[in-house]
Amino acid sequence: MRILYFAWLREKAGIAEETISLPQTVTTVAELIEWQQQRGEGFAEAFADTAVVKVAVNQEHVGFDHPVSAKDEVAFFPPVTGG
Amino acid sequence: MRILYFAWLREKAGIAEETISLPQTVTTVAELIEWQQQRGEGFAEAFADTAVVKVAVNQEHVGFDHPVSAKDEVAFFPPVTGG
Amino acid sequence: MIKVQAEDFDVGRELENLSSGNLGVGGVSCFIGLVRDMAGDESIQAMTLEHYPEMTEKALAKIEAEARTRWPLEEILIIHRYGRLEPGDRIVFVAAASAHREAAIEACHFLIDWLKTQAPFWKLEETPDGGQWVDARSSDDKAAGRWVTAGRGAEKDPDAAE
Amino acid sequence: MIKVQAEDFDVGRELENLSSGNLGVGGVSCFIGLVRDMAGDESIQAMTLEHYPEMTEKALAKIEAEARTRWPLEEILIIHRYGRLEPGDRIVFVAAASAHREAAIEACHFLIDWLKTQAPFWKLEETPDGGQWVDARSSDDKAAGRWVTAGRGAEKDPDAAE
Repeated sequence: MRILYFAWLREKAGIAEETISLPQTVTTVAELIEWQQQRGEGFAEAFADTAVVKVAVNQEHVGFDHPVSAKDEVAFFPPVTGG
Repeated sequence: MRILYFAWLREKAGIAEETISLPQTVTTVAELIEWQQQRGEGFAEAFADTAVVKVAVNQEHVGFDHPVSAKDEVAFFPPVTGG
Repeated sequence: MIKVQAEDFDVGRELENLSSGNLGVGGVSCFIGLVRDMAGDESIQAMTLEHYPEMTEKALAKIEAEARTRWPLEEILIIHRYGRLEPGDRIVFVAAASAHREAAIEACHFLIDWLKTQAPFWKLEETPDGGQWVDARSSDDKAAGRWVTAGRGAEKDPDAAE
Repeated sequence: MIKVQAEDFDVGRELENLSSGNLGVGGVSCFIGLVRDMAGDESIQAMTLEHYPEMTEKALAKIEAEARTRWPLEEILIIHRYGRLEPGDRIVFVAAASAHREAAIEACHFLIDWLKTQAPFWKLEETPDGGQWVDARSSDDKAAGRWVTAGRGAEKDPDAAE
Protein backbone atom coordinates (compact mmCIF):
# COMPACT_ATOMS: atom_id res chain seq x y z
CA MET A 1 0.00 0.00 0.00
CA ARG A 2 1.23 3.47 -0.92
CA ILE A 3 0.74 5.99 1.87
CA LEU A 4 1.19 9.76 1.61
CA TYR A 5 1.34 12.34 4.38
CA PHE A 6 0.76 16.07 4.04
CA ALA A 7 1.30 19.27 6.04
CA TRP A 8 1.83 18.76 9.78
CA LEU A 9 0.99 15.05 9.51
CA ARG A 10 3.98 14.76 7.17
CA GLU A 11 6.14 16.73 9.61
CA LYS A 12 5.10 14.68 12.66
CA ALA A 13 5.33 11.31 10.90
CA GLY A 14 8.69 12.42 9.51
CA ILE A 15 7.90 10.99 6.10
CA ALA A 16 6.13 12.26 2.95
CA GLU A 17 5.48 8.97 1.23
CA GLU A 18 6.08 5.27 1.77
CA THR A 19 5.05 1.85 0.52
CA ILE A 20 4.07 -0.58 3.25
CA SER A 21 3.05 -4.21 3.48
CA LEU A 22 -0.47 -4.02 4.80
CA PRO A 23 -1.13 -6.28 7.84
CA GLN A 24 -3.99 -8.69 7.02
CA THR A 25 -5.95 -7.45 10.04
CA VAL A 26 -6.25 -3.97 8.51
CA THR A 27 -9.32 -3.69 6.27
CA THR A 28 -10.61 -0.16 6.97
CA VAL A 29 -9.22 3.35 7.35
CA ALA A 30 -9.97 3.20 11.10
CA GLU A 31 -7.92 0.02 11.45
CA LEU A 32 -5.10 1.54 9.40
CA ILE A 33 -5.01 4.52 11.76
CA GLU A 34 -4.91 2.23 14.82
CA TRP A 35 -1.98 0.39 13.26
CA GLN A 36 -0.23 3.72 12.50
CA GLN A 37 -0.59 4.86 16.11
CA GLN A 38 1.67 1.97 17.16
CA ARG A 39 4.46 2.46 14.65
CA GLY A 40 6.54 4.79 16.83
CA GLU A 41 6.65 8.20 18.40
CA GLY A 42 6.28 10.31 15.23
CA PHE A 43 3.32 8.31 13.97
CA ALA A 44 1.73 8.25 17.42
CA GLU A 45 1.97 12.02 17.51
CA ALA A 46 0.66 12.47 13.96
CA PHE A 47 -2.36 10.32 14.71
CA ALA A 48 -2.89 11.43 18.34
CA ASP A 49 -6.03 13.44 17.61
CA THR A 50 -7.98 11.66 14.90
CA ALA A 51 -10.62 14.40 14.95
CA VAL A 52 -8.24 16.54 12.86
CA VAL A 53 -7.04 13.77 10.54
CA LYS A 54 -8.61 13.53 7.09
CA VAL A 55 -8.17 10.66 4.69
CA ALA A 56 -8.30 10.13 0.96
CA VAL A 57 -8.31 6.71 -0.64
CA ASN A 58 -7.28 6.76 -4.29
CA GLN A 59 -7.53 10.58 -4.26
CA GLU A 60 -11.10 10.72 -2.99
CA HIS A 61 -12.13 12.08 0.41
CA VAL A 62 -13.47 9.16 2.50
CA GLY A 63 -14.65 8.46 6.03
CA PHE A 64 -12.88 6.28 8.60
CA ASP A 65 -15.21 3.36 7.83
CA HIS A 66 -13.99 3.21 4.21
CA PRO A 67 -12.36 -0.12 3.21
CA VAL A 68 -8.66 -0.24 2.30
CA SER A 69 -6.66 -2.86 0.46
CA ALA A 70 -3.03 -3.39 -0.53
CA LYS A 71 -3.41 -1.79 -3.97
CA ASP A 72 -4.89 1.47 -2.67
CA GLU A 73 -3.16 4.82 -2.43
CA VAL A 74 -4.02 6.26 0.98
CA ALA A 75 -3.30 9.86 2.01
CA PHE A 76 -3.45 11.37 5.48
CA PHE A 77 -3.70 15.11 6.00
CA PRO A 78 -5.20 17.87 8.15
CA PRO A 79 -8.45 19.49 7.01
CA VAL A 80 -7.74 21.16 3.66
CA THR A 81 -7.42 24.92 3.30
CA GLY A 82 -7.68 25.51 -0.43
CA GLY A 83 -8.68 28.71 -2.12
CA MET B 1 -38.73 74.24 -13.93
CA ARG B 2 -36.20 72.18 -15.89
CA ILE B 3 -37.68 68.94 -17.21
CA LEU B 4 -35.74 66.07 -18.80
CA TYR B 5 -37.06 63.04 -20.71
CA PHE B 6 -35.21 59.81 -21.34
CA ALA B 7 -35.51 56.71 -23.53
CA TRP B 8 -38.98 56.14 -25.04
CA LEU B 9 -40.48 58.95 -22.96
CA ARG B 10 -38.08 61.28 -24.76
CA GLU B 11 -39.04 59.79 -28.12
CA LYS B 12 -42.77 60.04 -27.51
CA ALA B 13 -42.65 63.53 -25.98
CA GLY B 14 -40.40 64.54 -28.90
CA ILE B 15 -38.13 66.50 -26.61
CA ALA B 16 -35.08 65.71 -24.45
CA GLU B 17 -35.06 68.74 -22.20
CA GLU B 18 -37.07 71.93 -21.66
CA THR B 19 -37.59 74.72 -19.18
CA ILE B 20 -41.23 75.44 -18.38
CA SER B 21 -43.15 77.95 -16.32
CA LEU B 22 -44.80 75.82 -13.72
CA PRO B 23 -48.56 76.42 -13.33
CA GLN B 24 -49.34 77.44 -9.74
CA THR B 25 -51.81 74.55 -9.40
CA VAL B 26 -48.98 72.00 -9.81
CA THR B 27 -47.36 71.16 -6.47
CA THR B 28 -46.65 67.41 -6.75
CA VAL B 29 -45.25 64.97 -9.29
CA ALA B 30 -48.76 63.53 -9.79
CA GLU B 31 -50.13 66.97 -10.64
CA LEU B 32 -47.21 67.62 -12.98
CA ILE B 33 -47.98 64.40 -14.84
CA GLU B 34 -51.67 65.32 -15.14
CA TRP B 35 -50.62 68.66 -16.59
CA GLN B 36 -48.24 66.92 -19.01
CA GLN B 37 -50.99 64.61 -20.26
CA GLN B 38 -52.84 67.66 -21.61
CA ARG B 39 -49.95 69.32 -23.44
CA GLY B 40 -50.55 67.58 -26.77
CA GLU B 41 -50.45 64.23 -28.52
CA GLY B 42 -46.78 63.38 -27.88
CA PHE B 43 -47.00 64.14 -24.19
CA ALA B 44 -50.34 62.35 -23.88
CA GLU B 45 -48.74 59.27 -25.39
CA ALA B 46 -45.61 59.51 -23.24
CA PHE B 47 -47.68 59.71 -20.08
CA ALA B 48 -50.50 57.36 -21.17
CA ASP B 49 -49.47 54.54 -18.83
CA THR B 50 -48.15 56.06 -15.63
CA ALA B 51 -47.42 52.61 -14.24
CA VAL B 52 -44.26 52.56 -16.39
CA VAL B 53 -43.23 56.16 -15.76
CA LYS B 54 -40.51 56.79 -13.20
CA VAL B 55 -39.56 60.19 -11.83
CA ALA B 56 -36.51 61.81 -10.35
CA VAL B 57 -36.57 65.19 -8.64
CA ASN B 58 -33.14 66.81 -8.39
CA GLN B 59 -31.56 63.50 -9.48
CA GLU B 60 -33.19 61.39 -6.78
CA HIS B 61 -35.77 58.67 -7.41
CA VAL B 62 -39.09 59.83 -5.92
CA GLY B 63 -42.73 58.74 -5.78
CA PHE B 64 -45.66 60.50 -7.45
CA ASP B 65 -46.61 62.18 -4.17
CA HIS B 66 -43.28 64.02 -4.02
CA PRO B 67 -43.58 67.85 -4.01
CA VAL B 68 -42.23 69.87 -6.94
CA SER B 69 -41.42 73.55 -7.22
CA ALA B 70 -40.19 75.90 -9.94
CA LYS B 71 -36.51 75.54 -9.02
CA ASP B 72 -36.50 71.74 -9.23
CA GLU B 73 -34.99 69.62 -11.98
CA VAL B 74 -37.54 66.91 -12.81
CA ALA B 75 -36.77 63.89 -15.00
CA PHE B 76 -39.22 61.40 -16.49
CA PHE B 77 -38.08 58.02 -17.72
CA PRO B 78 -39.02 54.33 -18.01
CA PRO B 79 -37.82 51.91 -15.31
CA VAL B 80 -34.02 51.94 -15.43
CA THR B 81 -32.01 49.05 -16.87
CA GLY B 82 -28.48 49.70 -15.65
CA GLY B 83 -25.76 47.13 -15.30
CA MET C 1 -14.26 54.73 -7.22
CA ILE C 2 -16.76 55.42 -9.97
CA LYS C 3 -16.17 55.88 -13.68
CA VAL C 4 -18.89 56.61 -16.22
CA GLN C 5 -17.43 56.63 -19.70
CA ALA C 6 -17.97 55.84 -23.36
CA GLU C 7 -14.54 54.18 -23.69
CA ASP C 8 -13.72 50.57 -22.99
CA PHE C 9 -11.51 49.70 -20.02
CA ASP C 10 -8.70 47.28 -19.21
CA VAL C 11 -10.05 44.75 -16.72
CA GLY C 12 -6.64 43.40 -15.77
CA ARG C 13 -5.24 46.85 -15.06
CA GLU C 14 -8.33 47.92 -13.10
CA LEU C 15 -8.17 44.81 -10.93
CA GLU C 16 -4.43 45.29 -10.42
CA ASN C 17 -4.96 48.90 -9.29
CA LEU C 18 -7.70 47.83 -6.92
CA SER C 19 -5.46 45.76 -4.67
CA SER C 20 -1.88 46.73 -5.50
CA GLY C 21 -0.02 48.16 -2.55
CA ASN C 22 -2.76 47.14 -0.13
CA LEU C 23 -1.49 44.00 1.59
CA GLY C 24 -4.64 43.84 3.72
CA VAL C 25 -6.69 42.71 0.71
CA GLY C 26 -7.38 38.97 0.86
CA GLY C 27 -10.07 38.76 -1.79
CA VAL C 28 -11.25 40.66 -4.84
CA SER C 29 -14.57 39.84 -6.41
CA CYS C 30 -15.68 41.27 -9.73
CA PHE C 31 -18.43 41.08 -12.28
CA ILE C 32 -18.28 42.07 -15.94
CA GLY C 33 -21.46 42.58 -17.96
CA LEU C 34 -21.22 42.11 -21.73
CA VAL C 35 -23.49 42.76 -24.71
CA ARG C 36 -24.94 39.49 -25.97
CA ASP C 37 -25.82 38.85 -29.61
CA MET C 38 -29.28 37.58 -28.72
CA ALA C 39 -32.13 38.87 -26.58
CA GLY C 40 -34.69 36.12 -26.24
CA ASP C 41 -35.23 34.94 -29.84
CA GLU C 42 -34.06 38.12 -31.44
CA SER C 43 -30.57 38.82 -32.72
CA ILE C 44 -28.93 42.05 -31.62
CA GLN C 45 -26.64 44.06 -33.87
CA ALA C 46 -25.86 46.71 -31.29
CA MET C 47 -27.05 48.29 -28.07
CA THR C 48 -27.05 52.00 -27.30
CA LEU C 49 -26.95 53.03 -23.67
CA GLU C 50 -28.53 56.35 -22.81
CA HIS C 51 -28.10 57.80 -19.33
CA TYR C 52 -28.79 60.83 -17.16
CA PRO C 53 -25.28 62.03 -16.38
CA GLU C 54 -25.89 64.23 -13.30
CA MET C 55 -28.07 61.55 -11.73
CA THR C 56 -25.79 58.67 -12.71
CA GLU C 57 -22.90 60.07 -10.70
CA LYS C 58 -25.14 60.56 -7.68
CA ALA C 59 -26.80 57.14 -7.97
CA LEU C 60 -23.50 55.27 -8.31
CA ALA C 61 -21.95 57.19 -5.40
CA LYS C 62 -24.97 56.23 -3.31
CA ILE C 63 -24.65 52.56 -4.26
CA GLU C 64 -20.93 52.63 -3.40
CA ALA C 65 -21.64 54.30 -0.04
CA GLU C 66 -24.38 51.81 0.75
CA ALA C 67 -22.04 48.87 0.06
CA ARG C 68 -19.40 50.40 2.34
CA THR C 69 -21.87 50.64 5.22
CA ARG C 70 -22.81 46.97 4.81
CA TRP C 71 -19.43 45.27 4.40
CA PRO C 72 -15.86 45.96 5.57
CA LEU C 73 -14.37 46.85 2.17
CA GLU C 74 -10.95 48.11 1.22
CA GLU C 75 -11.88 49.24 -2.27
CA ILE C 76 -14.87 49.46 -4.59
CA LEU C 77 -14.82 50.12 -8.31
CA ILE C 78 -17.80 50.68 -10.58
CA ILE C 79 -17.25 51.38 -14.28
CA HIS C 80 -20.35 51.89 -16.43
CA ARG C 81 -20.19 52.64 -20.13
CA TYR C 82 -22.70 54.54 -22.27
CA GLY C 83 -23.10 55.03 -26.01
CA ARG C 84 -23.24 52.46 -28.81
CA LEU C 85 -21.86 49.02 -28.01
CA GLU C 86 -21.69 45.83 -30.04
CA PRO C 87 -22.05 42.16 -29.04
CA GLY C 88 -19.03 41.09 -27.01
CA ASP C 89 -18.38 44.63 -25.77
CA ARG C 90 -18.09 45.27 -22.04
CA ILE C 91 -20.96 47.32 -20.55
CA VAL C 92 -20.26 47.37 -16.86
CA PHE C 93 -17.60 46.34 -14.37
CA VAL C 94 -18.00 46.16 -10.61
CA ALA C 95 -15.38 45.01 -8.14
CA ALA C 96 -14.99 44.88 -4.39
CA ALA C 97 -11.81 44.22 -2.41
CA SER C 98 -11.83 43.15 1.21
CA ALA C 99 -9.73 41.36 3.78
CA HIS C 100 -12.36 38.62 3.69
CA ARG C 101 -13.73 36.77 0.70
CA GLU C 102 -17.34 36.65 1.86
CA ALA C 103 -17.50 40.45 2.16
CA ALA C 104 -15.93 40.94 -1.28
CA ILE C 105 -18.27 38.46 -2.96
CA GLU C 106 -21.47 39.66 -1.32
CA ALA C 107 -20.66 43.32 -1.90
CA CYS C 108 -19.95 42.66 -5.57
CA HIS C 109 -23.25 40.82 -5.93
CA PHE C 110 -25.04 43.67 -4.20
CA LEU C 111 -23.40 46.29 -6.44
CA ILE C 112 -24.52 44.70 -9.69
CA ASP C 113 -28.02 43.95 -8.39
CA TRP C 114 -28.52 47.55 -7.27
CA LEU C 115 -27.03 49.01 -10.44
CA LYS C 116 -29.72 47.17 -12.39
CA THR C 117 -32.54 48.92 -10.58
CA GLN C 118 -31.00 52.18 -9.31
CA ALA C 119 -28.65 53.49 -11.99
CA PRO C 120 -30.39 55.70 -14.60
CA PHE C 121 -29.40 53.87 -17.77
CA TRP C 122 -31.66 52.75 -20.61
CA LYS C 123 -30.79 50.34 -23.38
CA LEU C 124 -31.90 50.55 -26.99
CA GLU C 125 -31.31 47.33 -28.89
CA GLU C 126 -30.82 47.33 -32.66
CA THR C 127 -32.55 44.27 -34.09
CA PRO C 128 -33.48 43.23 -37.63
CA ASP C 129 -36.96 44.63 -36.81
CA GLY C 130 -35.60 48.02 -35.75
CA GLY C 131 -34.79 49.60 -32.42
CA GLN C 132 -36.40 48.40 -29.22
CA TRP C 133 -36.02 49.64 -25.66
CA VAL C 134 -35.06 46.95 -23.18
CA ASP C 135 -37.76 46.49 -20.56
CA ALA C 136 -36.85 46.43 -16.91
CA ARG C 137 -37.22 42.85 -15.70
CA SER C 138 -39.19 41.97 -12.63
CA SER C 139 -36.46 39.44 -11.80
CA ASP C 140 -34.05 42.38 -11.45
CA ASP C 141 -36.38 44.05 -8.95
CA LYS C 142 -36.53 40.81 -7.02
CA ALA C 143 -32.76 40.41 -7.10
CA ALA C 144 -32.29 43.95 -5.79
CA GLY C 145 -35.05 43.42 -3.24
CA ARG C 146 -33.09 40.62 -1.62
CA TRP C 147 -30.64 43.22 -0.36
CA VAL C 148 -33.22 45.52 1.20
CA THR C 149 -32.56 44.22 4.71
CA ALA C 150 -30.10 46.70 6.08
CA GLY C 151 -26.98 45.86 8.05
CA ARG C 152 -23.58 44.48 7.28
CA GLY C 153 -23.58 41.06 5.73
CA ALA C 154 -27.37 40.99 5.74
CA GLU C 155 -28.69 37.67 4.55
CA LYS C 156 -30.59 37.46 1.33
CA ASP C 157 -34.27 36.70 1.64
CA PRO C 158 -34.68 33.31 -0.06
CA ASP C 159 -38.40 33.92 -0.62
CA ALA C 160 -37.59 36.90 -2.79
CA ALA C 161 -35.10 35.05 -4.97
CA GLU C 162 -35.67 34.37 -8.67
CA MET D 1 -10.70 24.71 -17.43
CA ILE D 2 -8.34 23.96 -14.57
CA LYS D 3 -4.77 25.08 -14.05
CA VAL D 4 -2.62 24.13 -11.05
CA GLN D 5 0.69 25.93 -11.24
CA ALA D 6 3.51 27.59 -9.31
CA GLU D 7 3.59 30.58 -11.69
CA ASP D 8 1.50 33.72 -11.44
CA PHE D 9 -1.16 34.42 -14.08
CA ASP D 10 -2.49 37.39 -16.01
CA VAL D 11 -6.01 38.06 -14.77
CA GLY D 12 -6.92 40.37 -17.64
CA ARG D 13 -5.82 37.87 -20.26
CA GLU D 14 -7.57 34.97 -18.51
CA LEU D 15 -10.84 36.91 -18.31
CA GLU D 16 -10.50 37.97 -21.94
CA ASN D 17 -9.99 34.36 -23.07
CA LEU D 18 -12.99 33.26 -21.04
CA SER D 19 -15.55 35.19 -23.05
CA SER D 20 -13.82 36.23 -26.27
CA GLY D 21 -15.50 34.87 -29.36
CA ASN D 22 -18.53 33.71 -27.38
CA LEU D 23 -21.23 36.32 -27.98
CA GLY D 24 -23.67 34.35 -25.84
CA VAL D 25 -21.83 35.40 -22.68
CA GLY D 26 -23.70 38.16 -20.85
CA GLY D 27 -21.87 38.04 -17.55
CA VAL D 28 -18.52 36.97 -16.17
CA SER D 29 -18.01 36.72 -12.43
CA CYS D 30 -14.62 36.15 -10.87
CA PHE D 31 -12.86 35.98 -7.54
CA ILE D 32 -9.16 36.44 -6.83
CA GLY D 33 -7.65 35.30 -3.54
CA LEU D 34 -4.49 37.07 -2.37
CA VAL D 35 -1.92 36.52 0.37
CA ARG D 36 -2.46 39.06 3.16
CA ASP D 37 0.32 40.43 5.31
CA MET D 38 -1.56 39.67 8.51
CA ALA D 39 -3.33 36.64 9.93
CA GLY D 40 -5.21 37.70 13.03
CA ASP D 41 -2.65 39.66 15.03
CA GLU D 42 0.36 38.06 13.46
CA SER D 43 2.34 39.43 10.54
CA ILE D 44 3.04 37.09 7.67
CA GLN D 45 6.28 37.15 5.69
CA ALA D 46 5.28 34.43 3.28
CA MET D 47 2.93 31.51 2.77
CA THR D 48 3.88 28.16 1.29
CA LEU D 49 1.13 26.12 -0.31
CA GLU D 50 1.58 22.37 -0.28
CA HIS D 51 -0.79 20.17 -2.27
CA TYR D 52 -1.47 16.62 -3.36
CA PRO D 53 -1.09 16.88 -7.14
CA GLU D 54 -2.94 13.75 -8.30
CA MET D 55 -5.85 14.50 -6.00
CA THR D 56 -5.90 18.23 -6.74
CA GLU D 57 -6.60 17.63 -10.41
CA LYS D 58 -9.42 15.23 -9.57
CA ALA D 59 -10.92 17.47 -6.88
CA LEU D 60 -10.91 20.58 -9.07
CA ALA D 61 -12.40 18.67 -12.02
CA LYS D 62 -15.17 17.46 -9.72
CA ILE D 63 -15.88 20.98 -8.46
CA GLU D 64 -16.03 22.25 -12.04
CA ALA D 65 -18.36 19.42 -13.08
CA GLU D 66 -20.60 20.04 -10.08
CA ALA D 67 -20.93 23.74 -10.95
CA ARG D 68 -21.85 22.86 -14.52
CA THR D 69 -24.69 20.60 -13.36
CA ARG D 70 -26.08 23.38 -11.16
CA TRP D 71 -25.94 26.42 -13.45
CA PRO D 72 -26.10 27.02 -17.21
CA LEU D 73 -22.49 28.08 -17.74
CA GLU D 74 -20.55 28.85 -20.90
CA GLU D 75 -17.11 28.68 -19.31
CA ILE D 76 -15.42 27.96 -15.99
CA LEU D 77 -11.84 28.68 -15.05
CA ILE D 78 -10.05 27.67 -11.87
CA ILE D 79 -6.38 28.57 -11.39
CA HIS D 80 -4.72 27.52 -8.14
CA ARG D 81 -1.10 28.20 -7.32
CA TYR D 82 1.23 26.25 -5.06
CA GLY D 83 4.67 26.92 -3.65
CA ARG D 84 6.01 29.94 -1.76
CA LEU D 85 4.00 33.14 -2.10
CA GLU D 86 4.43 36.55 -0.51
CA PRO D 87 1.87 39.11 0.70
CA GLY D 88 0.07 40.65 -2.27
CA ASP D 89 0.63 37.56 -4.43
CA ARG D 90 -2.34 35.90 -6.10
CA ILE D 91 -3.19 32.44 -4.74
CA VAL D 92 -6.34 31.47 -6.56
CA PHE D 93 -8.58 32.65 -9.37
CA VAL D 94 -12.04 31.35 -10.17
CA ALA D 95 -14.32 32.64 -12.90
CA ALA D 96 -17.65 31.66 -14.42
CA ALA D 97 -19.18 32.94 -17.65
CA SER D 98 -22.86 32.61 -18.43
CA ALA D 99 -25.61 34.15 -20.52
CA HIS D 100 -27.14 35.30 -17.24
CA ARG D 101 -25.52 37.26 -14.45
CA GLU D 102 -27.16 35.38 -11.59
CA ALA D 103 -25.77 32.04 -12.82
CA ALA D 104 -22.27 33.48 -13.26
CA ILE D 105 -22.25 35.09 -9.81
CA GLU D 106 -23.66 32.13 -7.90
CA ALA D 107 -21.41 29.63 -9.68
CA CYS D 108 -18.33 31.73 -8.91
CA HIS D 109 -19.33 31.95 -5.24
CA PHE D 110 -19.90 28.19 -5.16
CA LEU D 111 -16.51 27.48 -6.78
CA ILE D 112 -14.51 29.41 -4.20
CA ASP D 113 -16.53 28.07 -1.27
CA TRP D 114 -16.02 24.49 -2.40
CA LEU D 115 -12.34 24.97 -3.17
CA LYS D 116 -11.84 25.98 0.46
CA THR D 117 -13.10 22.67 1.79
CA GLN D 118 -12.56 20.21 -1.08
CA ALA D 119 -9.25 21.05 -2.73
CA PRO D 120 -6.25 19.33 -1.07
CA PHE D 121 -4.10 22.36 -0.31
CA TRP D 122 -2.42 23.27 2.98
CA LYS D 123 -0.91 26.58 3.90
CA LEU D 124 2.22 27.13 5.99
CA GLU D 125 2.57 30.73 7.12
CA GLU D 126 5.99 32.20 7.91
CA THR D 127 5.63 34.48 10.92
CA PRO D 128 8.17 36.13 13.25
CA ASP D 129 7.50 33.17 15.60
CA GLY D 130 8.25 30.58 12.94
CA GLY D 131 6.14 28.51 10.60
CA GLN D 132 2.53 27.73 11.42
CA TRP D 133 0.00 25.66 9.50
CA VAL D 134 -3.24 27.48 8.75
CA ASP D 135 -6.18 25.80 10.44
CA ALA D 136 -9.29 25.02 8.47
CA ARG D 137 -11.99 27.43 9.60
CA SER D 138 -15.42 26.25 10.65
CA SER D 139 -16.82 29.28 8.81
CA ASP D 140 -15.47 27.76 5.58
CA ASP D 141 -17.30 24.52 6.27
CA LYS D 142 -20.48 26.49 6.86
CA ALA D 143 -20.00 28.49 3.68
CA ALA D 144 -19.51 25.31 1.65
CA GLY D 145 -22.42 23.69 3.46
CA ARG D 146 -24.80 26.32 2.15
CA TRP D 147 -24.39 24.81 -1.31
CA VAL D 148 -25.15 21.23 -0.32
CA THR D 149 -28.72 21.39 -1.58
CA ALA D 150 -28.46 19.92 -5.05
CA GLY D 151 -30.06 21.31 -8.19
CA ARG D 152 -29.46 24.21 -10.51
CA GLY D 153 -29.61 27.60 -8.86
CA ALA D 154 -30.24 25.95 -5.50
CA GLU D 155 -30.88 28.51 -2.81
CA LYS D 156 -28.43 28.93 -0.01
CA ASP D 157 -29.61 27.80 3.37
CA PRO D 158 -29.77 31.00 5.44
CA ASP D 159 -29.61 29.02 8.68
CA ALA D 160 -26.22 27.66 7.71
CA ALA D 161 -24.75 31.06 6.88
CA GLU D 162 -21.93 32.64 8.86
